[in-house]
Parts: sequence; C-alpha cells; structure tokens
Amino acid sequence: MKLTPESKVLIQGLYELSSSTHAVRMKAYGTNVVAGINPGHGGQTLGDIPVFDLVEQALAEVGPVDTTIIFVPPYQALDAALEAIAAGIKQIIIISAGMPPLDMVHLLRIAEATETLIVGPNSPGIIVPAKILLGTHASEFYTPGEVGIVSRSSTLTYEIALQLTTAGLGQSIGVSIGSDTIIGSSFLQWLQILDEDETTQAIVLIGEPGGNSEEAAARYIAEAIDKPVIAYITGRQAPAGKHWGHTGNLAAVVGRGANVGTAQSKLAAFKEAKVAIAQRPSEIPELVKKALKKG
Amino acid sequence: MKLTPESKVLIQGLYELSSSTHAVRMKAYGTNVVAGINPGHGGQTLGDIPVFDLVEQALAEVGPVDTTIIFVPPYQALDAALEAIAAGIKQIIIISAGMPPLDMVHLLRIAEATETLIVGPNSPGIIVPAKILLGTHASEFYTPGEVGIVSRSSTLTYEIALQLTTAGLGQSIGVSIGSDTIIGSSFLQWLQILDEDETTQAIVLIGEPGGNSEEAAARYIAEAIDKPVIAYITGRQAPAGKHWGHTGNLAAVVGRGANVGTAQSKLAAFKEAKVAIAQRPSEIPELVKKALKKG
Amino acid sequence: MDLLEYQAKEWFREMGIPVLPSQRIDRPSDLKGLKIPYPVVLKSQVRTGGRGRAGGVKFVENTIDAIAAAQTIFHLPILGEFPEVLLAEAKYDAEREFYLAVVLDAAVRRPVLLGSPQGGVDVESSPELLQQVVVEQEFSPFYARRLTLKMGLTGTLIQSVSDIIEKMYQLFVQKDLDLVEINPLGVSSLDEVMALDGKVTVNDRAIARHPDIAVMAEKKANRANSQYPTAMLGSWEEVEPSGNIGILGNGAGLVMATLDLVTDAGSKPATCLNVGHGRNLNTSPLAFCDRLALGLEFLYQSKNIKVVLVNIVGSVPTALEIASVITNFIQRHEDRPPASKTRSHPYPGLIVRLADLELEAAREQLKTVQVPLVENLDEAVEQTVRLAKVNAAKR
Amino acid sequence: MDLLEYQAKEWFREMGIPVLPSQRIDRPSDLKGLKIPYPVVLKSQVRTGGRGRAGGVKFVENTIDAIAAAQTIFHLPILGEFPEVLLAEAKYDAEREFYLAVVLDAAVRRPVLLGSPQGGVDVESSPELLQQVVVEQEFSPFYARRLTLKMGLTGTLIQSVSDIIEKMYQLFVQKDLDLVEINPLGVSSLDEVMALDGKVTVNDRAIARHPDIAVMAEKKANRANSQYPTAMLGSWEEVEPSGNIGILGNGAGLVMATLDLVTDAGSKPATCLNVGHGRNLNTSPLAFCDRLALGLEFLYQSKNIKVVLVNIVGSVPTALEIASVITNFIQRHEDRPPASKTRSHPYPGLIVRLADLELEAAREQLKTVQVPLVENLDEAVEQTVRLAKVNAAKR
Repeated sequence: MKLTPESKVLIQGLYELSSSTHAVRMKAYGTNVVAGINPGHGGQTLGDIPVFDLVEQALAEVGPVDTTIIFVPPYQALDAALEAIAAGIKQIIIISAGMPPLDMVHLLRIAEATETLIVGPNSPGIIVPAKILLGTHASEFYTPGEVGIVSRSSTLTYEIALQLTTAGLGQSIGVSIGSDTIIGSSFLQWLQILDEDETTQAIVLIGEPGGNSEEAAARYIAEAIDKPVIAYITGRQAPAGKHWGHTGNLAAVVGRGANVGTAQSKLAAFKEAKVAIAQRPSEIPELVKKALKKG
Repeated sequence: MKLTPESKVLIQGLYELSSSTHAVRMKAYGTNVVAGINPGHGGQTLGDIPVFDLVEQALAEVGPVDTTIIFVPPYQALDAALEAIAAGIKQIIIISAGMPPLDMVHLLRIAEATETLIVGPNSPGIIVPAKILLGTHASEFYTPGEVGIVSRSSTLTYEIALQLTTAGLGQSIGVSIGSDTIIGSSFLQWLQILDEDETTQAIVLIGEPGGNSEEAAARYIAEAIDKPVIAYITGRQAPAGKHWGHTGNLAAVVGRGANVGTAQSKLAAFKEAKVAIAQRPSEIPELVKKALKKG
Repeated sequence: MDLLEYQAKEWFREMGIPVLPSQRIDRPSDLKGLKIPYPVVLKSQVRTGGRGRAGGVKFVENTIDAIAAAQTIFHLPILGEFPEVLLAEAKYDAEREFYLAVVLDAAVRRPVLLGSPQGGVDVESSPELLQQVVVEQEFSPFYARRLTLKMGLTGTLIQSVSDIIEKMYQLFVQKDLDLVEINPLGVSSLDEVMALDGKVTVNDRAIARHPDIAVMAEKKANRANSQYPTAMLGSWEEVEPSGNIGILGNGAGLVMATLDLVTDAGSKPATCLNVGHGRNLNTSPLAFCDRLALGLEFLYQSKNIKVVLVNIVGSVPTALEIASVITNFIQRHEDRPPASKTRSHPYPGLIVRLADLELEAAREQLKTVQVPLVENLDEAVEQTVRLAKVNAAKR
Repeated sequence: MDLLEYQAKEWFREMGIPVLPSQRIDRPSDLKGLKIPYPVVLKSQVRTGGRGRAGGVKFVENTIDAIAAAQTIFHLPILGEFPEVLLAEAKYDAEREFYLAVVLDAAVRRPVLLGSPQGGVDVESSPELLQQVVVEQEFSPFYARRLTLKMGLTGTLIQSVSDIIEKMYQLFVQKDLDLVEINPLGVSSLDEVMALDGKVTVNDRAIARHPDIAVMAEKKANRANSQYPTAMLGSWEEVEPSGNIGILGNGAGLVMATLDLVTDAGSKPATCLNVGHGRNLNTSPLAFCDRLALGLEFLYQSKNIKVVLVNIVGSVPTALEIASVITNFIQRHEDRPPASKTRSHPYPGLIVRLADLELEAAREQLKTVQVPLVENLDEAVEQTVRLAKVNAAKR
C-alpha cells in the first residue's frame, strides 16, 4: 500500500456526477492527481488536471501511476478497472455505487492473478489526514493522529472521525472497504496494514449487518492483532433483512444458519474475541483513550 | 518438457472411440500410463489402467502426473484441459480433432498464465522412439536415432519417419504440433527444444499451407538454430484455399496479403533463411545425410 | 428480486433444464382449458416458503375438483401473501430427490455450487449432507462434476446432474442472479432427472442491464401499487408500525446508528429513510436536495409519525443549502395547511442534526421556521425522544 | 461458412448494431409489397465480392423500376454465382465511411480488432490506415476504445464506434465466428453510425454447437444439392476439372504430398479425398473402413478419372483389413457392371500404396482382384502416372 503524498493518482470518470468536485477537493487536500480519464474528452483540462481518452494514453504522458480512483457509472466500473489493470496500475479504488456483484467476482479473479489491490466498490476510499485523500471522505472531520479507522460505511465513518477529532484523538488512516456483497480489500487486510503501520496506536472497526466479515475480523484480531481494537456495530435494532440499501446480506439458502449476518452475531463474535465494544459512537473516544493509556 | 520413460501419464477420455486402443499401445510401448479418466466409469479398470471420474481423484490416488493426453469429444476438450490445469498438470496433449478455435483462445490465455504446455489440438502427440509414446503416432515406423522431426501433419509425419528409418536414419523425437488455426506449442518452441536436445543432430521440419508459422520458423532458424534443418513443405500444387480439412488458413480480411499461407510463401521464407528444402519425402534422408556429414 | 416458481421454470425451460409440462392459471376458470392430462398438481405462486404445509399445493384428478381446489388456493394467504396466479403441473414420480443450488458467497467472493442427495423438505434436516464447490476461476463443467461426486453420485447420474448444474450456472451468470435453486430435483427409477421446484433471485443492481428482467421488475412494482417514488427517493423501510418517530439520514450505516440510538433511548422509530446517494439504484438519480425534500414529504404523510429526526453528515451540499431545503419545505407546508381529506393529523415535530465545519448560517436559516439545529448526535437523539413523548401525550 | 449480407444484418439487428430498414426479396414480385419508402437500394445476395462493380447493386425510385432491376439482378451471375435472394434496403447518406472487423489471428492466437477511417472500396487502397488491436486477455470495452483512438476518432465517435465494436465482438464470441466485418460503417453528418454492409464467417467446427447455425448450414447444403455425403466421407476437393487421376489418402498432409508428387510427375489429379478420421467434422463419424469404401465409390463415379491412387499410412485398421475393403469393393463392382444410365465409362484403374509393418497378407488379398500393392510412395506415384497415360490413350 503506497499512501504517501507523492503517490501519483489517476481519476477515471472525471466528468461523472460529483467526481469533478471530488477531484478538486483531492487536489486541494494535497493529493497528487496527475490526470483524469474520460473517453471523448481527451485533450481538455479540469483545473490543471489534464484529461485523456484512455488510461494508457495518460500513462504515456505522466508516467506510471500508483492509484486510480474510479467514478464511472456502475455498469462501466468493471471495464474501467480492467483498463487500469491492463495499464499496470496496482491500486484501484472504486467509488461507483451499484456495481453488479458478478462484475466484482470477475474483477477479483483478475485482480488476484495480477496482485492488484481493489478497494470498494461503493466506498469513499482512503484518507491519511493532512497527507492524502484518495476518494470522497469528508476530510474536514479528520485530523492527523494515532487512531486507524476501518469501516464498511461512509457517512458513519465521518461521524466517528468527527467524534474522535472532537475528543482530541487524531486519526492515522481512515478507510471504508464498502458494504457491497462482493468487495475487494477486506477487514483482515486492513487490520494487518493498520497493525503494521507505525503511526497507528489503536484501531476502530465499524461494522454493520450483512455478510460475515466482522465475524472473520473478530477471530483474526484475537489471533493476530497486537494493537488495541475497539469495535462498533451498527444496526442492532434494525429489523432482520432491513438494511436501507446495503446489500451485504447473503442470499437465503439451505445450509446457512438463520443468524448469519445479524448485528447480534457480529457482537457475539467480538465479545468472544475479547474485543472492546462501543455501544454508541460517542463511546468510542472514551474506549480509545482507555486502550491507549493501557498500552 | 519431461519426456523420460518414468514420466507419469494420464489419459482423459479413455473410452472415446479409439482411445482405449491407443492407451494399450502406449502402455505396450513403455509409457507409464498411470490412470484414465471417464466420468461415470470411476472404479473400473482398462487392462491394468485404473479409471477415475475426475482428474483430481486420480491424482489423489496415483500422485502428481507429468502429462495428460486428451481424447474426449472436441466440444469437451476445453473443459478436460481446464480440469487438468486446475489439478496442476503442466503438460497437456490434445489428440481430439474438431475443437472450435475460440475454445483454444480461451485455453491458451489460461495456459499462458499458468505456464502449461499445450500440444495440439488435432495432434498425434509426441514420440521418443524406443522410450515413450505420448499420443497416437504409428510407432512402428520410428527407430531411435539422431533426427528430430517437427510437423503439422500426422500420417505424413509417419511417412517421413518411415523414409528415414528405411534409409537407416533413426529419430530422436517426433512431434506434430497440429494444423488447426489456433494451436498450443509452436514450431519455434519445438525448434528450440530440439536445438537444446543432446541426442538430436539434425532437424526435419514438415510444413503445409495455412497460417504463417512456417515463415516465422524460417526466420527463427536463421537467427537462433545451430543444428542443420531440412524443411519439406507439402501442398505446393494444391489450389489456393483447398486444404482437405486442415483449417490453418486465416480468414480472408482486408490488410492481409493475398499470398499469406501458401506453400510458395513458406518455401520462399525457407529459401531466404538458407534452409535446405526437400522437394519430396524421399529426398529428405539424402539431405539429412548430407547435413550430418557436414556437421 | 425473487421470481415466482412459474417464472423460474420458464427460464429453466429456455436453458434446457428439464421441467414438467405446466400451465399458468390466472383464474379458476382457466382450468377448463387445461392442456395437461390429469392427475395434475395445483401450486400457489407465492414468494414465501412452506406453501405445501400451508395447503397451497393440491393434487386434483378432474376439472371439477381442480376448479374447487383453485378457488381455495386463490383465497388462501401464505404468510400473509395471496397468490396472483397458480401453476398447474403434471405429476411426477420421483424415486429420489436431490437439492441443487448456485449462490453467490460473500465470504469467498465467488459463486458456490451446492448440492445434497437429500432434497425436498428433508434438506434442512440433514445439513451434514449438503456439499459445496467454490467456483474459484471461470466456470467449466468439471466444477459441476466435482459437486456430483461429493454428493456421492455414480454412473450416468454424474453426467446428467452435472449438465443441470452447468445450465444453472449459465443462467446464474447470464441473468446476474444471487441464487438459483432446484429443490427438489426429482430422479426417476430410470435415473432421469426433473426440476420439480425452483427458486431464482435476481440481483437488484443488475436488473437495469437486462431489458427482460427490467420489464418483470416494473410489473412487480406496479402490482405492489407503491404510492411513493421510492426508487427516486433512496431506500426506506418501515421499522415498526406502532412507532412514532421518522428518521432521515444520508448513508445506511448512519441511519442504522441513529435508529439504534433512538431505540436505546426508549422510543420507537416508525420509518427510516436513507437519502444518501451511494445506494440509489435509480439510473437517473435526483439531486441530493430533491431527495431530501421528497423524503421529508414522505415522512410528513405518515399519520403515526410525531417527530422527524434529520441526521445529515458531510454531504456534498453545504449545511446552509440543506437548511434552506428544510426551511422551504416547512414554509411550503405552512402556506398550504393540509386539506382534511389528505391529512387528518398535525405535522410532526422536526429535529435537525447537521455535521459540517460551518453551521452558524444554517442555524440562523432554520431559526426562521423555529426548527432547532443540533450539532451533537446524542443530544439530537435525546431531543427527538423528548419531543416524541410530548407530542404523543398531546393527542 | 460465409453468411449472406441479409443474414449478417439480421444478426447485427439482434445485437443492437444499427442497420437500415430492409426487406428480403425472394422474387421480383415481392417488391409490390415493399414496406420501405423509395428510393431503395437492391443488392444481389451472393457470397463473392465485387458485386457493385459487376452490376449487382441498383438504386431504384419506384416499383416498376424496382421490379425490372430485380429481374436483371436475379439473372446476373457474379463470379459464377446467381443470387437466391436480393436485399431491398433504404438509402443512407454517409458523410464518411469506416472499416471495422473482428478476426481470429492465428499468429498471435487471439482475436484481433481491425479498423480504418477509410472504409468502403477505399480500404484496400490505403492499407497503411488499417489499425489493429490484439485482444490479449478476455475482452473488455477498453480494447474497442483503443482501436477507435488508433483510428484517430475523437469526441462522441469514440463511444459510438466502440459500442459497435463491442457488439461485433460479442457476436464473434457468441456465434463462434472466424470473421465479422462491417464495411462500410457509414457516419452521417451528425456523427450517427450505420452498418451499411456486413460480412460474417462462422467457424465450421463450431456449427454443431449452435442449433440456429446448424439449421442455416443444413439449408445451405440442401440448396447446393450435393450428391455425395461428403460430411460423412471426409474432406474432398476438386483440384482440376481436366485432370484424370483420383487420390484417396488418410490425412490432409499426406494427400497434399501425394498430389504434389503426381503433379510433379507430369499428371493432372482431378479430385483428392482425405478419409483420415482426424478431420471428420461429422459428430457420428463412420468407421475408417466405411469411409474408405464410400470414398472409392465416390471417385469411381467420376467420369474423367482414369486412375485412382490409394495411399494409406499407419491407420488403425491393419493393411490386411484395408486390402479386404478394397477387394470387396472391386468384387461388388465386377458382379454388377454399371448400367448404361448411371455410368457410360469403364472403371478407372487402381494403384494401392500401403505402409505397414506386415504387408504380405494384404498383397495376397489384393492379388485376387488384380490390384497391385506398392510399398514405396515414389514408385506408387510412378505407376499411377504411367497407368493414367495408358488409360487415357486407350479412349
């Protein structure tokens, strides 16, 4: 994972919906956005960001790129990611929401074979406060510090960053892996990255109903993570199957327990792994402070 | 390329048409045929060859296998080869004739990614006289010796092996790469293998109309092959486009020269590369003898 | 989107998966024109399970019995759902019944093939017999054969059942499914196979790229006679009919967190609405501010909602822009008080919680319509709960 | 198998590639029921190129002219081929014409996208403008965009032409094609695109796995009214109508080598027949011996063939088995001399060359019908050529 301010960043789908706004915000935050891609708009510029028709054209001009951020419409996101992989880009963040999961299955087979990191889809990406913004995080809520946040949500992640910032606790990295059924990078990968990251002293994990990635994370924390972890799971009171559009749920099928994917199952897993659990967002800063004092 | 008599060999499609006959012939020739695959026939035996339903079941029983030989019907050959690759087999010989070329395109993308050697399809495979028979070569025409044969034909290859044998010239390896539009191993690969093979002292290359692989081979011989090569191209007198079922021809399309794929174009390429050209099969032994005396 | 059995079987037939001769019955009188010879099975076409036990499946031997049975089934709700249509199907004598499914597995991030030699109603009771094969790389038929061998099949059944699985997988990929299930797959005494019941779930995200499925989805939506343009609005869910609080937020996680806080504080939310843009599956989404206004309108229409809590964090419009939308909304409603016909109850109270760097202008804006702006989430929840109690006591 | 333009365009329409309104014309009177407004283009549906220059394409303004033009075109052979049908199509004003193709490239072993900004008849004259993109891994639309940029397209044409290429590629894969070509792709003054002419070649190997194409192939075969069951027989080709030697061998390479030798020796082969099993595309192939017998029958039916040379090397049946087939064949013909109706010429001479370890028994067998067995290929060719001269001199 290369997350330094010098990293070269590409934006695919520069003219889609709000992406030009976000491109400008990223630049303003210090992110080295070297080019944008929009077929049919090659030769134009947005602010001082040059626009190209194809990824390979951009790379011929600006040299190798570390990360690309994909904003294209959801049915075009697979193609955009494959274009980036074919051009040799090794870190891909997919902001686009609404990608069909079988497109992700296809992409992940290829990403695994080419050792490409995919973050998302339907993710606000990554922020290293005061250093680099790779995505759509509301950067104003973050301050530099020692707490790593890994989450499946977007606005809830900003909420918790704000709570930490308000309590005087800065953040080392904030990442949302997305909450779709099929996503690229996992809680496990990010727990490992945050565990190895020298700046990070404590980790906040934010989960929600659907899938079983929190359960896997809980087991992994118990086995492999040395730094203190505080877990917060939302959706405890949500009726079963109601998730306001998040589709992390598994299809109902024989052989899968009825309890799979509920907040209760996730909370039980963290409890069993002896991970500190916050009942509400405002409890997180207290628990982080307690954990940091102990450490 | 592992071509020793100890190599473990699998046969996929053991009960297809003539494949059981060929399996028995291979065993009799000394080939170490360890298992056959035929879904629905698992648990049976053919002679002393145990039959399994799945490749992975066979491998669990007999251990890793060096080469698999595929005899299944042409529309099932892609699946059989992918099953072998998934089981970790690195050398695949496809005897089956009639495989659609797009199946081969699909297979070769995967074979290249997994570094799997594919010989064929529509190939009689490989023979190392008196050592190992991997396929359907008429082994009775071969004798051990110093001449490597690489060809696109089947019976014409036996014809030339017979002519060499009759002239007292044994063979080191005989291989037919197949004459389909899309094939696995190429003339270039085999020229390189034969050039490096210690037993081989001269190489006979047998080509025919269709495609441009002979032209590529001619250039490669001029550049990279040290051993003497004798080329024989059949189909000089065949009317354009008539190839008796061999489909190595490229589709007629704008931007391709009219002469592409003709025997004349191939002969010109070998002439330019200063490779000895035999006018007829019976001339080959003379030219080989002449070349070996020189060497 | 779940398909009904008869729709799933139409797809099976197109793919070459063997299904019994069958006929769709829209009304009992359709049975007079039945083209399948008796005896026939009549099956209630509902999306819920357990219809057999509930009396939604009946064997009939002649037209008179069939019409009577159809009338009964049409009037029999199964877990609250009345069938729109029935399926009349030939009878089949299965000697054995298998279970087969292709499903997307989020944990391994791959499709998974599932199979059990104990299908039908027994499949749930013998989970240890359920076998699975992960489709690691692109599908090839050997994955299907692998499953049949794990299921313990031998001889010609290996190929015939593998062929069915292969076709199920093709359907899965072609139609962007979350699930395709055959339960049971009937096996005759001659080892012939037949898909006796089927379940298909289409992935909601992919519907728009399949014109045929989009038509089915539209019909289904029309049938549900939905009053609100929810697809344009964002995602909403009724949480608890007896609740009296409406929650509107941007982002599913944030909405759920707010729901948890309100419930923990002892109140009952009635409806939660996510107007965040991320999850809007509509291809021509409204701007955020339009969704916000529509969402407020939607919650205001609900009779039992006494308080609406708006919780918006770090959206692209600024806090001031959001405050303006809310202010305009309130003013519009104050100008035109509800007609007695459409609304017999007073408007709910409104608590607005915004998180942004600069809130003063927004606060001033909201003051003009007497709406408090709260910065702290816990405090916003506390005020909401308090106001809900006051408003509930009022009436 | 090459499709006719109207068949290619039907597929284009199914894929969503824009084509003009058109109508198939089976006879001139069909033009009375024409549903396309005049002016209209009538196009001869033949598989050969250059029909425009040959007069096979005519613009017509009204029904009377159209019927007259259709009558002319129906009676106009193009490179020897009469059209079975015509295509009546609306006129289109193209400002520019592009060339697009997807073709399988044997050298790189991948499909290749081809495109030129100079389409129509000009494409051959400016080969330097022809661009290509190899589809290295599985197709994704960016390969198509890559081609459009190499072609020098800009603005909205990048997307609209890429969309066409993507659909051509889908067709290529779905139908197992060797080639799909649009030439020209018309571009209007508003940058709208239209496939004005199309060429599609289906891979012969794959026909049997596409039921729709198999039906087309069967119709085509019936239309050609072929006398011989060539698909069951193996591959055969007429080499030179004026030749007088028939060659029958097992394996394409061997047949071609034999053809070369006979021609080099100064004789003219008329027909060559490959009865090797490798290339038999029929899904239920005859056993080798049956194909051999059928093949001999086929060559014996040919009036101009004076000598048949059989050259069989290392087949699965033994030399003795092959000799028996030949002996039986000769005896059958000697028993029943040809009726004057079906055959007005004497049977050709026969030279049999077999290569096998043990030939004595076969030689003895063939002696019973006075057929010589030759071991050496050059000698067999020599005898064949000598016998052909003798037989030719006889009559």
